[in-house]
Amino acid sequence: MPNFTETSVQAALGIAPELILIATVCVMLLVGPFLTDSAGRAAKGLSQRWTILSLLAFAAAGWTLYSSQSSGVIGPFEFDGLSQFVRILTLVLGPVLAIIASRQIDDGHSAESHACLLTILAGANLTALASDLIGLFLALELVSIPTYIFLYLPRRNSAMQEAALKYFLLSVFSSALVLFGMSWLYGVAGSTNFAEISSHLANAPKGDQLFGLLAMTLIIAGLCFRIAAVPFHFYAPDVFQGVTSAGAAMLSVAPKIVGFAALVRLAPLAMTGASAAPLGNLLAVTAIVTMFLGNLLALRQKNLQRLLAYSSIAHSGYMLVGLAAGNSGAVIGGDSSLWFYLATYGLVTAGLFALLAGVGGQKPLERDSDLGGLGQSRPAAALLIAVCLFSLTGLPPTAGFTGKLHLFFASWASPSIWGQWLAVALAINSAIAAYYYLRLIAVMYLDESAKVERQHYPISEFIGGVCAVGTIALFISPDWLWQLAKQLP
Amino acid sequence: MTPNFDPYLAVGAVLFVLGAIGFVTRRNLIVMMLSAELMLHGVSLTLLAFGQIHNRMEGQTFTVFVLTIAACEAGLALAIILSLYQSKKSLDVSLWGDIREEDLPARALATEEEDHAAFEPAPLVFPGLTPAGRVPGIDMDAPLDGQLIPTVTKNDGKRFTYGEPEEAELTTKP
Amino acid sequence: MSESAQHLVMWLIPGAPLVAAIIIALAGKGLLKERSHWPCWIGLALSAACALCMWKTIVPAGFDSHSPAVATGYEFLNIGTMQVPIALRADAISALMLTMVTTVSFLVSIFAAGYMHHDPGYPRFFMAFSLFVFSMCMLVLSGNFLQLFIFWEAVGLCSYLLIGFWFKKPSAAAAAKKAFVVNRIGDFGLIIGMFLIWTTFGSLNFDDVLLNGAKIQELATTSPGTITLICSMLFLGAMGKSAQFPLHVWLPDAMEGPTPVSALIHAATMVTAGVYLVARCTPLFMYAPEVQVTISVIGAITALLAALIGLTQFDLKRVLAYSTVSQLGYMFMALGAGAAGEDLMTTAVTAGMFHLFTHGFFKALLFLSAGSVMHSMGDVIDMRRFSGLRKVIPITHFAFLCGALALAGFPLISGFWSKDEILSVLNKASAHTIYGKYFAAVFWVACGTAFITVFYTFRAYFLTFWGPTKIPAEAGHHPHDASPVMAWPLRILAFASLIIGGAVGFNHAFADYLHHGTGLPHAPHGSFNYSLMALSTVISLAGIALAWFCYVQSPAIPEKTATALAPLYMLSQNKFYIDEILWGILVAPLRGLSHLSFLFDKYFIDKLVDLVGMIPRWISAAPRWLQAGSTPGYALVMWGGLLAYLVLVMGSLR
Amino acid sequence: MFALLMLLLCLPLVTVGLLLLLSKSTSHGVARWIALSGCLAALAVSLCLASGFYNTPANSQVDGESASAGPISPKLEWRLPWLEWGTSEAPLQLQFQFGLDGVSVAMMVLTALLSVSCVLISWEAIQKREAEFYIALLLLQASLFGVFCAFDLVTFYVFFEFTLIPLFFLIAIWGGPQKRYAAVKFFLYTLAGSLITLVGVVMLISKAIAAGMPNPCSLTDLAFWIQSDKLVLDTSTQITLFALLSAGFLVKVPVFPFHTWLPLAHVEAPTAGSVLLAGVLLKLGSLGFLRICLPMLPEACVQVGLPLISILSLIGIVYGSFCALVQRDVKKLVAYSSVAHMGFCMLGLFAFNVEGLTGGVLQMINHGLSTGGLFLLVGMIYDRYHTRMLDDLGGLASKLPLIAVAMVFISMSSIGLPGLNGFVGEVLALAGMFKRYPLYAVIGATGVILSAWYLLTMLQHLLFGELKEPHHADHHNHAPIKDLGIREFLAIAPIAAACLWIGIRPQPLIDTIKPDLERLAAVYENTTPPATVALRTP
Repeated sequence: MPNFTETSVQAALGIAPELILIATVCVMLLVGPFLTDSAGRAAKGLSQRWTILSLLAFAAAGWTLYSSQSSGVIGPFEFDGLSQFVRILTLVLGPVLAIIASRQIDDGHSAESHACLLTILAGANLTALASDLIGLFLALELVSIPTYIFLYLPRRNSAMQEAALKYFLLSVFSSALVLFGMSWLYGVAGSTNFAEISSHLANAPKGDQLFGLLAMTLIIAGLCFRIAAVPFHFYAPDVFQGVTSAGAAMLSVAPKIVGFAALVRLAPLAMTGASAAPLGNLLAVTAIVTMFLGNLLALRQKNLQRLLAYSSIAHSGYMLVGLAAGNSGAVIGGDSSLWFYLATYGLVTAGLFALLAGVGGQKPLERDSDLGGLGQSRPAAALLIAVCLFSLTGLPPTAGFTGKLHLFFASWASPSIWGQWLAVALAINSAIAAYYYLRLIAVMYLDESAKVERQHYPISEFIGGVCAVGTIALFISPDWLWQLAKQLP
Repeated sequence: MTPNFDPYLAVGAVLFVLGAIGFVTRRNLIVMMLSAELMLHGVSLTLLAFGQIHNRMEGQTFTVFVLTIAACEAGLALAIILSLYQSKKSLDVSLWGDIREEDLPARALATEEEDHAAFEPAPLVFPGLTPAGRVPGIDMDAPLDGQLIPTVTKNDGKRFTYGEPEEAELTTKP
Repeated sequence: MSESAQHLVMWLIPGAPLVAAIIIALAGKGLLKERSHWPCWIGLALSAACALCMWKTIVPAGFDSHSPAVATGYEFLNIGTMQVPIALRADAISALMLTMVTTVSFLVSIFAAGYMHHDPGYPRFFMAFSLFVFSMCMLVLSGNFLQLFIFWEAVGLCSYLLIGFWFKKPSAAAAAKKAFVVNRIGDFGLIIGMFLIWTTFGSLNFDDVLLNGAKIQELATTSPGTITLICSMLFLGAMGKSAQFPLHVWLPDAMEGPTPVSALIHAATMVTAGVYLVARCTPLFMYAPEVQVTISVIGAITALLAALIGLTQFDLKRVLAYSTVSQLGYMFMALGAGAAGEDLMTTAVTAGMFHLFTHGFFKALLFLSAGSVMHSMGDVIDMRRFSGLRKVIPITHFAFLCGALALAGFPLISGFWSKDEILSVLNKASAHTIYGKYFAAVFWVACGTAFITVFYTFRAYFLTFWGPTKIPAEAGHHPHDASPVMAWPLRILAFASLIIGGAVGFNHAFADYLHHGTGLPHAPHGSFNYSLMALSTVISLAGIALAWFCYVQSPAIPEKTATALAPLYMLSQNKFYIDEILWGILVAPLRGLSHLSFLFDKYFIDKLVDLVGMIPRWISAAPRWLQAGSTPGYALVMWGGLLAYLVLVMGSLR
Repeated sequence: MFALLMLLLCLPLVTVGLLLLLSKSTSHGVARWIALSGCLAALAVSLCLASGFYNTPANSQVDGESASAGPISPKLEWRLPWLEWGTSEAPLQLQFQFGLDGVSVAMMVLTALLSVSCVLISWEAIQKREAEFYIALLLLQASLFGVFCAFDLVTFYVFFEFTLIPLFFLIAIWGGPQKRYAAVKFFLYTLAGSLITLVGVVMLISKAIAAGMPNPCSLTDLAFWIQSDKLVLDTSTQITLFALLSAGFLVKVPVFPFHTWLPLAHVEAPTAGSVLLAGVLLKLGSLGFLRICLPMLPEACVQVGLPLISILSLIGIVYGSFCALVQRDVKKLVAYSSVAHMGFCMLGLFAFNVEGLTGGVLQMINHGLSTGGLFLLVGMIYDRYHTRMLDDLGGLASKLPLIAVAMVFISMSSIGLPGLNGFVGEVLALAGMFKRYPLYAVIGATGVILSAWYLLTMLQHLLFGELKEPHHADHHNHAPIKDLGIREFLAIAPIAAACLWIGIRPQPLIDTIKPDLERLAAVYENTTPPATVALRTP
């Protein structure tokens, strides 16, 4: 057994990318307040500079990740396919989010905002890295707490405040659910280490298994809040509507990564023996209900971000299909397809929000009618937005199609009784979803221009465009991503 | 002899449930926050009890972290609540329900108005000494820096028109 | 004749008109204009010459070996068991038919050059005309059912184009459509018959089907239904093309086309294709006596009905049109007589084909004469508006008289011979034990019809050419007789009408030639039945006399009769209301059904689709109420959700 | 050859790229020249491809046991790895598989030909957002090329779906007054159908994976495995698969109760959109049946497909004709006639014998030519009079003789007049069905009468009789109404020529598609409908 120092060093080396991010955060938080002019106001252009620093941090983290060779369980961290995948995902999506945020946050709050963003992403990585309950809990909170700040900081109007408040209160509530579940899991298993919990639960007496099951239900319920699954999704539409597009982009990507990372880590712990079926049912039912509710309610939305919130709920439902399908199915593992889907979804959504933010400029797009005439006034941006929307619909030739295809295969081949019904529900929902995505496209191309002079954010549009093109590229050659996702289970 | 830890667990669970109930039923932001804390403490108690049952330190460790996090959240919460209070001059959570599905009827306002009175803090009355020199101004509405913030000071109870902020509502303070 | 020369000659028969049609189509508007008839004339002349050559040398060369003359073409379809070449195949039946077709076409084309002069669609006319001759030749020369069907429809197309030649006239456009659609009903039958033949015999070649006597006989014993069905379907096709009751309605309307067209297509050639088809398929029909009886009976009904309608028509062309329908009925009567015995088969076919042959000449003549009348009367065709024209347009008068005599079966003139053969074969058929009674009835109908035919033909003749000279205003002051280019075809056809029947009928030359046709059993010559000849002589003379009496001697009689028999007169005048009845029982219900279908489509199916599309929106109304914006409310629902989770998990534990 | 094929697939995309680059900066009207040259180039390449295809001896590319004997074996095929699902021990790969067989070559040439006409007909008609219009058109062309040469389920599905997007834009932006409703309905309806198909695709591939196929989405391999009993699908599975797979195809064809999007889409679409929609897109449905359902699911096809689809097709033939008969809008009339004509196509395919299959495929091509041509002509009339209503128009033959000639010609081809293309397809389709189920063919043949009825009625009202023009036609701001111009002539003439050529000399075309269809028909050789007999002897 390696001694404590050695383990610490190794663990620190292992999580070097996250440490880099956190170190950058420290720099930002410490230096930020001092970069003021004589009147005490933030220097002009600070936001851009912090963005560049963030990007550098992501680059550095990426580089360290690329060169790190940690594997296996080191201390409280588990370096495996899942964590690797999540870290790559966050480090790819991070810059996109940072760029979206760069123009949406005033100079005065830019340091804190970027710091929060970096923390959130580091937290997301740590969630995936966690190998015991405490680490997991801390990582989750490392995501949650900066999220509150990130959402609250811009507070341009009372809607933003309201959104932040709602997210905050309900998030605390859901954290409590997760914690209570964790405490019981600990109580049943006598350990906070995942491996130990798993091995204990597998051999535990029936009563213990029952308690483990209940604890896991609580945890799943709490995590469902993160991924915005029904019936814990209520915050999502209101919060998305209130916050900036940077906030919405972050909310639609980061908590999903976190939530699914935690779910993928935790759910299998209790899915042994008699507990497997109830949890499978739970996930499957949640998946179906989430899909349907998200899509149905999205049909009626006029507010863009609210619509995308429901869309994000629906997509959570799709991803839950992967989780519910499980890994024992066949060639196409549920988790792998889930992560593949999540990656494509993250790319597309981030790209979409970047484009919307870029097109909207200083006057953010709110109603769907704000998109009117975009096909003529901004043809390139409109085309890219359309690509993203088609990808969300799941039409070829976009990565959205590939992702959905994997989910179909995973669910169809799943041994669960729900498998094929999940696939059918997925198909029905894709059809329903097509309607509202198509409506947005129709608005862009068919409606008259909204006649509002807008200043654009080219950099945001650019990164969105990169994402949109990326979805097509990912469709054409998805294999590398799939190989990454395949190593997950 | 192993002590019976069931009461601890029960109390933990009760605390948790009570917190949850409070969270749902109370409308004062601070009380809601406290309810959430109560839930966390229920958890802490449970963790501690289990730690004792299993005779392992993880429970205690976990509790320490939970408390830390709770403290963090409390600090953050109070900051946010304070800021919110500045906007509405009220702590009623139901004032923050303007974002919802479109076309749904506005929430019932009659009872709310009554409730307001209870939560409305009494005006601060300082002792009547005339201070020397300038009063250290605590401008409640002062922005943190020169950005745009809403200075809506009263809520007339009507639907908040989200989306098209009127110019009049926004003032830039130097 | 060397084989390649033979092929060339055979291919020239349809080829020359086709080339003419293509030339006119390409160059007609720009280059040829008023000279558009030349390619047509040359093509048709060449075609006629080659047809005569074929008739005279090529086809008889194969008589001994019982092999038809064949000119290979190209592979049209070759897929699975559907192997269809486009090739030419001529036997006696085709040769005889072609001779008539090409000669008459050629003559009509000459006439048409005069008749159509100054028409703005001059090139178009000759293009379609040449195309028609091409199609007709291909039809007659085809060696398989599919090729026959192809050109069967192609002649229909040409007929459509030519009926609708003056397309600005709404009646012409409507008539063209009617002709096509009614013909399609027949074609429907033909195509089904064709499929049946294909599935039964595994081939569509005439030689494989019609000469495969063993297979036909086997079929007749094992599944007589099949063969009956095949024959009925083929006959349905023939009914459409040859305007048999109740599908005859298109033919009178087809008179909207230019008169040469009526003469050629709707009297002499195309409409006889049905007769040709039935004659061609005699080996099949032999084993479906019920169908043959039906053919006879329908022929009789058609003949009688058309003759009765012809009695009261005042439109000269329509009289002739009904006469055509009636004569086609005659031919079918004869063809059906084969039911009365195998030995009668060949005689019956001969009779039918013989009548087809002679009818082609004299009916073309009659139509051309009518056209000539029309031409000089300034396109007036109503017989009430002119009379006494025999001095005004003597050539036309002479021609018409020849045609009328031939049609009336005046002794020793062509119609006499052919009609006599028909009566004779029907008479023989009445002796048959089973079907005799039908044929007896048909025979008497034939006699009656013959009489009516004579009467209305001469009614038309007398009304037009006798009586006081009356000329409509449209004709101008000096109505002129046919110009030479119109007159010569009339003269030639008149001559042909007078002698052709006798020339080939008197010495059984026609029958001798026809016997070599594919699959026709050899039968001894029938000798002339002199009593029947006497009967038909009496009929024709009596008819002429009655017509003379009614329309020349005492012109008041017809009117009196008409008023006396007003209902019957109206019935005949209005064509027995068959058009209206068909409209009522067929067209109107189908149109109504169409409207219903569309309403069903618009208001049911489409609305159903929209309804399905609306379902998600409706459903989505419900859960919105949960999303009311209140944070504690959300927390409460989350609690509820948690409880639901627990219930679900606990519930599925058991 | 592969380079040529890829060139054909990429050429429209290259043209799109050029349009994106050039059209913005330069003056009005450049876009159409670019598009025209792109389409002409595509036509040239497709012809090269066709000639190359002819000159390739059969079975020139057979690797190992790969399906040379299966019901689907394209003459040329290329496989590009897409997704590696398996492990090194159990290889499992999804591939993009492109191939060429007779049907695909024929359909690709048809697509290229119609595209040229589409550009020509849109020359003047499209004034707004010109470049974008041609971009959409070319994207549609590219996807159509793709779908015809796709020989694996995923590639097929991908292109099949993608066609929706450009066509949606074509209808939605350049369409008529109800364009939004029409476009959305078209999109959602067909998408909903094809999503069910996707479930079927997933199910089929899953079965193939379970059976251990190394490349489970390859159509050729699937057909071969099923044929050689390596992959056994029992009857109930087959029926489920058939129901799922056919859903999207039924909508696309469209077969009777699923057709209501079609008239709407046609009426609202711009002429070019209608031409491609009717000419090529509808064929994707029948192609789906031909490529997927028929070879993979013989038992289901015989037991369920034959009775169900044949009857629906028959209803479609009769009902579509009836609906067409009462239309006052010419475009709608032609649209309903498509329902009827595609009924013939389906009837032929579901005869399962080589005659019927050939007829069905020919009908696909013929319907593309004749209905495409009709839509072109209707578009020309619409360009002149801005109405398509039979009540407003009449006797046009005297004013527009050449258009009238073309219209009569193409209508005759659509009616199925022998000597023109329509006949060959119809007669073979009916003959095939007659061999299988005589009664169906008899009912189907009534469509021959009805099609003559409604189309000739249309001609009678539109072209013949007294000249009747809408009032505003001769008013000031309209150019005088002219007959067929050179550009329009060039648009319609190749189609008419193709109609005539196929009508007179169909055998070369039949020879092109025959080998493929013979192999397919061999699957059904010993079936008697409705078969309770086992299709394969163990």
